[in-house]
Amino acid sequence: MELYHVEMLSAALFAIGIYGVLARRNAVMILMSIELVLNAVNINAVAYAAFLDPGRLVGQVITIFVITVAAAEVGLAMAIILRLYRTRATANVDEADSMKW
Amino acid sequence: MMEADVHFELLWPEFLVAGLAFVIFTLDFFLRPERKNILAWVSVIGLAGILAFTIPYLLDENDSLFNGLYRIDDYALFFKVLSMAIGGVVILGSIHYVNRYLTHPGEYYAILLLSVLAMMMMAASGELLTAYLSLELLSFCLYILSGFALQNKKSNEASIKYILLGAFSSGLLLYGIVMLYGAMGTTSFAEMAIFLEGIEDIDGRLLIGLTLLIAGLGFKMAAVPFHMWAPDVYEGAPMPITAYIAVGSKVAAFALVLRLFAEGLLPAIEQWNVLIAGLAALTMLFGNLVALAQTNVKRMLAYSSVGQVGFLLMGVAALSTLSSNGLMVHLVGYSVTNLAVFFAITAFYNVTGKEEIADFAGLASRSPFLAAAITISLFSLAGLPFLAGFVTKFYLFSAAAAEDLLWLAGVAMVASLISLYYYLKVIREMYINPAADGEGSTIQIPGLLYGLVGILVISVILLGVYPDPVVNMIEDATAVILPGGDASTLNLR
Amino acid sequence: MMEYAWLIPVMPAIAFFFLATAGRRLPNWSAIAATGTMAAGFIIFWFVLADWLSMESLPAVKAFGFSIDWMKAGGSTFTWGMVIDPISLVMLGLVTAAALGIQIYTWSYMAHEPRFTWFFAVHSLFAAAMLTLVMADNLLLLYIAWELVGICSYLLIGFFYERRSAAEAAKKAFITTRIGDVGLLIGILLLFAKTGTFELSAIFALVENGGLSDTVITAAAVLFFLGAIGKSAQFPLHVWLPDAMEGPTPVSALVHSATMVVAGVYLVARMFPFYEHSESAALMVTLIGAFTAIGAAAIALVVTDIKRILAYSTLTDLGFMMFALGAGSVTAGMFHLLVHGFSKAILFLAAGSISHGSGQTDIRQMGGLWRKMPITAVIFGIGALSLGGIPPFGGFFSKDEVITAVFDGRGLFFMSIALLIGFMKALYMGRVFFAVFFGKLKPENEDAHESPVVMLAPMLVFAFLALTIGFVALNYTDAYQGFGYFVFAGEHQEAFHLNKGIAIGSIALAVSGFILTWLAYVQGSLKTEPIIRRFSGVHRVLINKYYVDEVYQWVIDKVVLVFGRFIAFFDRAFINDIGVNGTGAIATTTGRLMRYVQSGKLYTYAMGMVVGFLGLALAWWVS
Amino acid sequence: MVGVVNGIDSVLLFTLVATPFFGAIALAFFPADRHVLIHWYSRIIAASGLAIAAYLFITFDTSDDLSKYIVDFEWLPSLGIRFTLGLSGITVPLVLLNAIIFFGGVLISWNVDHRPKDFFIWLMLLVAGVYGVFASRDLFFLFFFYELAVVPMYLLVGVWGSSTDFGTFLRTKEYGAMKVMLVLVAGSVLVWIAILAMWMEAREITGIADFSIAGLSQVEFSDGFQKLYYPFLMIGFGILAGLWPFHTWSPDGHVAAPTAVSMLHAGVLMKLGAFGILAVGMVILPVGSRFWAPTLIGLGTVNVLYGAISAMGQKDLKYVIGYSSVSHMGYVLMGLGTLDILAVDGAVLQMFSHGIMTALFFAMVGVIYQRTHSRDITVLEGLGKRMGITGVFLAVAGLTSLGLPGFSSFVAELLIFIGTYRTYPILGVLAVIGAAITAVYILRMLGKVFFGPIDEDKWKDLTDANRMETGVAVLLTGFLLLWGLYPFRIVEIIDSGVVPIMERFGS
Repeated sequence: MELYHVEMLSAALFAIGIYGVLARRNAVMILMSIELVLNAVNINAVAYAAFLDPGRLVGQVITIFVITVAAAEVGLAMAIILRLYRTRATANVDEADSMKW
Repeated sequence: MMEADVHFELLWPEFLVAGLAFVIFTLDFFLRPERKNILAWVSVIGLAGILAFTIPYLLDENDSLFNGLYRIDDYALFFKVLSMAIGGVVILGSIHYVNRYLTHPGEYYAILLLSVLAMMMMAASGELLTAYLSLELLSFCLYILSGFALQNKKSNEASIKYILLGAFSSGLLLYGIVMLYGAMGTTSFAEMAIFLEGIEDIDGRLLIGLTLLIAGLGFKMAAVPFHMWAPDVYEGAPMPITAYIAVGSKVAAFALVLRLFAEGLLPAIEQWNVLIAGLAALTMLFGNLVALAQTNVKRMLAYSSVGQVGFLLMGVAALSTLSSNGLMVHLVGYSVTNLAVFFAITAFYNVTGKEEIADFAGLASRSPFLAAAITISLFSLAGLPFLAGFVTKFYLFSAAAAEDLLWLAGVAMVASLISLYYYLKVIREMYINPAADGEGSTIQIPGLLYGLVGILVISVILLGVYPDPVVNMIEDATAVILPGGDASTLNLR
Repeated sequence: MMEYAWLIPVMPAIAFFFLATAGRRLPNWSAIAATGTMAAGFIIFWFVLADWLSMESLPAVKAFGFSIDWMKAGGSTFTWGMVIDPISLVMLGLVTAAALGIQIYTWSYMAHEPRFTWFFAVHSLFAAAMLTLVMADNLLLLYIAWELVGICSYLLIGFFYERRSAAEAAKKAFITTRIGDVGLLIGILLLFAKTGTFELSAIFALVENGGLSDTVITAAAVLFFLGAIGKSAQFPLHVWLPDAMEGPTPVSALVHSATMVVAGVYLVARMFPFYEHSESAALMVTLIGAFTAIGAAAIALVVTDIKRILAYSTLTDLGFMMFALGAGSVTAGMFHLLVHGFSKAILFLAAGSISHGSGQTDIRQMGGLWRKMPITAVIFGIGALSLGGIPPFGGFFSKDEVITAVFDGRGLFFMSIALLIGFMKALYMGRVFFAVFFGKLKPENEDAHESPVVMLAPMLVFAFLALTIGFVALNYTDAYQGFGYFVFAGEHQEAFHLNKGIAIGSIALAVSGFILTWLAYVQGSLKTEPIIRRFSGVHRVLINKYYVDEVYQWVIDKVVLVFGRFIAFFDRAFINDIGVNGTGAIATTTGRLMRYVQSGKLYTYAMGMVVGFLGLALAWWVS
Repeated sequence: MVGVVNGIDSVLLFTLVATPFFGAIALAFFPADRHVLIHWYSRIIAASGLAIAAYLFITFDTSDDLSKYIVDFEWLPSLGIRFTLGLSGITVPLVLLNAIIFFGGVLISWNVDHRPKDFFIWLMLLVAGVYGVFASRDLFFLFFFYELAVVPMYLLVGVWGSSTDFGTFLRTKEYGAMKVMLVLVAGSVLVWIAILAMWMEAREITGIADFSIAGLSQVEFSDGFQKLYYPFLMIGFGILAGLWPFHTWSPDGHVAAPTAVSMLHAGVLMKLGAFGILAVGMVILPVGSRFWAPTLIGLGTVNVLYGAISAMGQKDLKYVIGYSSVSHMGYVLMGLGTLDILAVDGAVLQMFSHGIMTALFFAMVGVIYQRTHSRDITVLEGLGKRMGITGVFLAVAGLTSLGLPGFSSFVAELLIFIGTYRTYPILGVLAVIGAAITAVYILRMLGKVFFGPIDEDKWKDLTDANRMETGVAVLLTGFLLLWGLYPFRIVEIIDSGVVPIMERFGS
């Protein structure tokens, strides 16, 4: 298994995530897609750490931080999405377009 | 392989701000609702105290903790001071608004303080992951604050757009960081510089990494085309928070960007300066042109600050001692001016609850002070003399010209000419058009806002009349991140 | 006394500033102030003349002048200077005398005018400017005075500005002369560019010793003559003078017959060296002079308004003078100028007293008035006979001088033209004279009356002058050997010489002219109607002044003003609304279109970011 | 701030610039309803300025070196910006001009009763800016004051101006104000670009960051650079000078502006442009200005003829005068374009005398408009009977503008004609013809408005100019006559300022 295999994998994941963000309308699904992007990051980080500079833990540290931050982010996002649901009775972000132009 | 002796005592300011935030959280429990203003005063006084402590404590201190992760130097100090000042001003300006429109003041002020902490860290971080973390901290605070008007649909919409896009952008940013890590095997600015010194051409990883980095930071700075969240968030967020986002997050973002590009990416400047220049031109033109078509004053200011970002990016594109001075000078002038105009508008909004440009008709007779304040600040934003904007723009554009970016400076001048047009439309409403029927009543401004706006306007004028002290401070700050040229080698007579 | 000559113009100037500032408060003083200063100037003139005549070695002294620095710029100095020489002395005499007399006349003529003071103020200013003009020793000062007399004539013609016609006439006069002045100014600029000085003496020196190329000399001569055409109302810029009769009669007498309109003639005489050295320019002067004279005389034969008849006769005489100058005789020109000045002055003044006494201006409404106003009749008669060229009146001498000069300078053909002009002069003078004073008195003129003494006195003086002035042509002492000798300060003798044949011929023509008109308008045996009917076409053309005015009017209305309006429209509609506003519109429209990128939908924003990132990467990759 | 102040004269110069500025700030603290107080205060400020300017003018020693007028402070070292004031033979008359017109404008504004406080504050700021531009010896501050002079125009026109409906088209005061402001700032953008370019180039050549005119004029800019950047200055300043085809802001601005502002606008503001071309462009970029001189003089000729002809086509008094200023500024530009010393002298003198003349024009038009509420020359007729004084002074202005000897414009135009004819004979002829066209529209205007029968019952209670307005008119007329009859002194002063500039062109 070469580095670029992993890179391809993460790139694919990254792309899928972006696609999800662009294609999905439901806030939760968008959040999920963002999670995909973050996981692509994690994979890359670990891979680079393992392949390029073994011995240092930078990649792993990055991964851990990303996971933590992502968790917090999801929590916060969920809370706000709840507010959206409260005020608009929907989680569809397209209906939240009162501000434009 | 960390050194054993880490000078944690140098982090006192950060600790104190964080502590202050938690003090507010706890104090919130023990106060009856009508006494909540105490929280604001406590945090302001606390910030002032920390400010007073920090300046002498860290002045000319030059150290880097966790081998280069976290910097303590005049540059960081400058932005720490600036962030705390901005935070204090915003808190002061918020008081009446909070009482009138918002709930949960405790969280409000505490989170504000945390965001100040985040800003301080962003300016100080010397490594990508640290930068990312502090950036996320700031973002989280802003996500919450922008949605703080719970019952307000717009506020909520703003925060949902903000957080989703913010998360997305941080995804991009992270991917970029990791690519860079993969390409250079490091995430610290200093080592990146050393690496870039070594190579003659950049490979795909590096390219994608840098692009994603620029994209992610572009989102924070609200540079076109990563700016699209800005107008909606500005419009939806509570007025003081709009001011805070417009000023604070930009200051922090540029603090980070400037340090990153100066300490990390300077060796590859030929690679990216054209891109940044293009981004800058695009940003300033788009922002100002679209602002022409706005009818909501907050939205108009949002686009105008997007345009301002274009000016600031110019300083990055022409990165040199002179231009980073210019960037920071303009950043300061921009912050002061924007705070002035936003809180003048806040005062207006507190009374009338209106924020369309047309609603400002006849303000000159309803409240001469507000009208004058808004006029002066807008003229300053447009870069007219005797006001901060004139000097700072002149400085920034001169710097760009000095780095052979005269064409960009020309574009910037045209852009600020366009901006003058829509600023004048507001001034026309206030001075020339009479107030709509039944709205001729004079506007009473609370003494606090009166004083705050007054002080801000005065400092706008002072900055415009005699900027030399500020410029000197900034030169010291720049000397740290760009040791290449200090004022003496700048060929000054 | 001669070093005080500069006081002559300064005197009326003082009067002007006094009246213009303090005049409103003490109106009674206006007449005294104006006339007093004028009289002072007149007296000074006589002393100066005496000095001049008493100077030994007269031939050596060409001119007596002095000057003051006016401004220094870019290394060159501009001076104001005065010069006394024969030509300026002649003009000084004419102007001071005429101005003085006419001001006295005006006392009663304008007595009931509300703007009495204003009249005297402008009158004094005019006198000052005219005197400066004739004494100027450099082109700059000459041009300044030239413009000032122009504006004075504008103000005086427009004196009754409540009358639309007067206002229009004033405007017409000023603008028409201004067109000529363009030529004059360009001529001055040309000379300054070539010689670097305005000094006449210096320029003449260069002309004499060939310091200027012939083309320059000719160009300058022609340009100066353009100025003269405007001021002296030569064809094609003659149209303003007849209209100028809208002004008060004293103004017509002084400004538009005796003095200002001859400024052009004076200019040509003054710049004579140029015409000596440029045959083509001189020929141009001759032709235009002759052409104007004949054309105007023909009109004078048919129009019926007394002042207009006089106006056209003025045109004729001006043309006549130019004719003489073009033929190369300054003497004749200046002499006729002098004589014509007084004769025409009394004609106008008399005409004024006629309309003052009878209220008529159309000669068809007059007739037999000599019973009512005999003195006026006598005076008018003197003037008419003088300009008609009947000996021994002054006009005879000058006319004869001119014809002789033309014969010497231009030969037989032009002389015959001159004779023809002389004959026509006699015809229209006779016509107006007989038609007004003889024949039967019309009933409506029963209560016509003679004018008061204040008006008659100056007329009588002028009449005496007109009667006698011809004799100054003759040779009396060694100091004064005739007018020609005087004018040329004895440089080359041009004493008065009577060419018998020409004299007899011209006398015969003049007398026959008067006899014909006597037959037509008094004795009645010669009927004019059949002639008019016979040449009705010609008559109509003449009555309508060859339609020149109509053509000009059409050009102004349909070309100049329309063009102006078009440019004004173009400026607003294109340069402003499209050029300036368009730019703003483009900016606002672009903004209005671009804002729709901001759809409000989340995914658009995300897409924006992705596109931006890809675009950056692509751009970077390409670069 | 390390700096130098050389003696009493420089102190006076500084005071001159500072008086209206601090005067405005002080006025901000006046009670807004004490109109009489405010008016008298402003008059005193203006009068003191006039006194100082007159003193500087009279005592100006053309032989002496000018260092005694220098005020110099370090302001922003890191860019090499210094606050430097100074005088020269060119600026002294213009400073005096500004003082005169400011004084006249304040007096003529006796009838401003709508928010007079704000009005005079902005007016003083405008005047302060103009003083500053004339006095500044440092490009940054020249630009600084230049913008300062432009800014107040917006509110002065927008708030105290008047909208006019011309039937086929409408000119609102908002439109006029917005246009004046934007066009002038657009011009200043070009100037700004040129200033930065020169600064940058000089910094690379000499290694010294320096905005001072004196310093930059010593720099040997390459020919290519000069030819490239002189147009920025020429057009940028030219816009303010009403250079064709960027002139339309001026007539529309006049139509909208109140009297005093029109006086300052045409009297002084437009002069800033020509002054900039002369004192910045020609001084710092001689090669460029020589290269572009034919263009400048060509455009100037277009100004002269185009302005005059379109003035013929106007119905509104202010449009007539507005376009006549376009035409007269054309003479100034021509004079500058010839690079002939006489013509440049004439151009500066023309700036002065046109300033006074057009101020007189607008003052009298303001009188008429205030009395009759009309500026339409097809409506007004025969006013001379009721408004004799006004008529006389309007005629004085008119005769001055058609170049009648005895008034200062004649001297100026004569010099310009001479210089132009010496260098470009054809254009010289065109210029003279332009003066003739001027006569046409001026006399047309005077004839229509003041001559002819008056509509007795319509203008029954029409009053003439009052003491105040007459005083202003007399003041202005006095200067026109003074320099017209005996220009020796002012020409001497101007010459002393122009000669050193011309020496750079070796003429």
